Amino acid sequence: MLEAVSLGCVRGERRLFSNTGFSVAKGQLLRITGANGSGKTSLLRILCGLLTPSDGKVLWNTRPIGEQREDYHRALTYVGHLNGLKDDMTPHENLAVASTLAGCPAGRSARRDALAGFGLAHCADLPVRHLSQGQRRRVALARLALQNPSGIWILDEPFTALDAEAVANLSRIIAAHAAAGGIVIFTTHMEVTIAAANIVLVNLGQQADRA
Amino acid sequence: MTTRDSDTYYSGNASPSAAKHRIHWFHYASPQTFYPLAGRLIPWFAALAVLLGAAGMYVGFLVAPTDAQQGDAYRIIFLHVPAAWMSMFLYVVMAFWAGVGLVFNTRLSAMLATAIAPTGAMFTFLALWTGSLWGKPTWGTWWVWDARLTSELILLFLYFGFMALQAAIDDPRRADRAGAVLALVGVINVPIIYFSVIWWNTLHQGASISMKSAPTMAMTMLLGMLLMALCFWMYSIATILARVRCILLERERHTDWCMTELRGTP
Amino acid sequence: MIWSGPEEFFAMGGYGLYVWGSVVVVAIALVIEVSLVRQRRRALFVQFSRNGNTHDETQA
Amino acid sequence: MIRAFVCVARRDLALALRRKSDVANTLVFFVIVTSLFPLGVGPERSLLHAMAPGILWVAALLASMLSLARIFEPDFADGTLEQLALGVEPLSVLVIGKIGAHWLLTGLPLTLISPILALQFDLQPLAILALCGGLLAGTAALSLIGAVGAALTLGLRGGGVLAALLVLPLYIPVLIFGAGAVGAVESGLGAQPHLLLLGAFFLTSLASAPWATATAIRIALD
Repeated sequence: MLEAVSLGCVRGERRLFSNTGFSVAKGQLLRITGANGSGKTSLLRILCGLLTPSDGKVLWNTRPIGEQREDYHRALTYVGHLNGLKDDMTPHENLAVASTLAGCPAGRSARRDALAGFGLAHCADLPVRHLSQGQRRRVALARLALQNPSGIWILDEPFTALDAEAVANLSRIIAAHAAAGGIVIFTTHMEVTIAAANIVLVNLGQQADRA
Repeated sequence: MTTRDSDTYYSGNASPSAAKHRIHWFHYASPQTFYPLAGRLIPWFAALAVLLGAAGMYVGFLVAPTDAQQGDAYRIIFLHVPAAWMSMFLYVVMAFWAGVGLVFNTRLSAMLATAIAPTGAMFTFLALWTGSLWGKPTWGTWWVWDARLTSELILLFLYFGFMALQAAIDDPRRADRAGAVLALVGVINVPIIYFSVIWWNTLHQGASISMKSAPTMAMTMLLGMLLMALCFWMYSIATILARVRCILLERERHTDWCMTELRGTP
Repeated sequence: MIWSGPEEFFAMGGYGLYVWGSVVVVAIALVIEVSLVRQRRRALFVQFSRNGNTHDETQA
Repeated sequence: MIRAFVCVARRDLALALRRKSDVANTLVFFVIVTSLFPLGVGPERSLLHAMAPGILWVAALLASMLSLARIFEPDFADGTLEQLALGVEPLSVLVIGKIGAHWLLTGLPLTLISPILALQFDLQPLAILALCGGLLAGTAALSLIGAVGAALTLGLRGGGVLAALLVLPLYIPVLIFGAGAVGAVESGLGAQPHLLLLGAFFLTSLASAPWATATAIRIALD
């Protein structure tokens, strides 16, 4: 169970948000909404442990994530604005590296299935350089299929650059993950219908105000 | 300072007063209380600096006897040695405050480190300038590849590196923390650099030309140098406190207490 | 007072150029640094008073 | 732990070998800089002979520093550095992997090619041996210390020059004892103390630099 306790974030001299608190239990989805510049990405990066909040803390199973970095990272998969792919390498190689780093190395067949699951079977051996923006996004998302089923997914605008069919496919995968007891925290600007039990909403409000 | 209330989950504001009930000795660590304190201290340190400076110059230039070998050229020592001491002392103090800022995440100590760097760099430059002016009459060359002078030169590069890094980063928080890492790595390397330069100096040139041939310390000479060192120290504290107040105002421009401060006269 | 007269004091045993060269540079450096800090502070107040007011409207 | 370390190192090596030009550039730079000095100083043999250790070491130092930006900058740009920071293994271990790959691509080739250049300055065989030994440990220490500078200046405009400004003062002890080792052999003193000290520099930077680099990376990703 992931819990955020009165989180606050100041970037430069602007206070993006403060006193933000929420908790996400197993099997729940959390969607973070707010206008551009209201600090959605910063909040996601705080939840990952990449960004240290100016006040408040993030707890996972009631313990601060800073103290259990290895366990928390084993359970976490983060797909940010950047795809985290090497252009000179093929999707297969990228996934091989990503899965090893995440602590659960996947065999060639598992990787092929993951890529097929995202409709990338035909271009699995092309360098990422030649893929379109939508295909690259799907390669980045293919990582989700390889990591442990009950983990935490933190997705920053996962639906951008995806075509309608890929959006539906991703929604199905997110719903399945939640049903399997995983946690998904994501942001999106598209109105997406995800067949899941309950989607918790956290609104970071409009434009960030002065500190 | 009102913050945006979200519809679903939270409300309330996070004003600095909430930090008041924490450990008392953090009391002066909060910029709001430190600013007036520093303002009150600056005149005292400035006055001390002027007094000690006058005394030091008097002893050094009017009382200390002429040296047998070097004549009166040695009087530059009253400026050169204190400046060199201050340059190394300020680097260590800067690294200390940068480290504290990194570990305890206190913005004020990081600002203090940023404020120290220019004064430290200035004293390093002065040590080099006076060192070469002293070298010319005594050893005939403007620049002596003496171990200590060369280490001073490298220390100047370390200061420039620190200031250049902090200037290149816009986000103040990252600038402080990146500068802290560099200062800590630098302070570990200063002794290594110093001893390797000494080894390098004695290896190539032997000890023929080196600062060690300074005149034996008569009592008045030592007193003059100590007075000047204390003068530079007081001066540094006054200047650094003044600069840290400027940095404080620049960074906390949006807080309420800063606005009231900025409405007053400079 | 070891000097007999002011001119001997300024001659500094023939090394006047070097001694006074370093003293003057040190003095100038200290003065420059103090004035830079003071100027930086004044610029803050001037800059605030010029756009400080517009600042308040957006805040309220 | 080792698996992730090897995986990162292997990935960087594979990537670099796909772009052979980067590796070659560093070597060509080293050769060009060493041959510039005689043009500047004049062909007089004994003078060149005396300056040879300094020239070779300064050129090696500059060459390895030029390619510093290549360690983290591309990963920072395409987001793989974030994934490294979120990996299961401690970041400093993965950083050692990346620095190791960088050393294999710059430090090692420099060391292997330096004997040929040393012949240009007609150094004795023993001196060339001391040069290679020194370069082997020295370039490794340079890569480690340089990585700290590269991590500190991630994503900054003018980052390359800035990283150089930060790490050059820290390179000085390695330069002094590296060039000193060759000089010591020439003057018959024997380079043993110098090489031992270079080994010590390498080990201390191996122990401390990765931690500092990991901290700098976390600060950059902040």
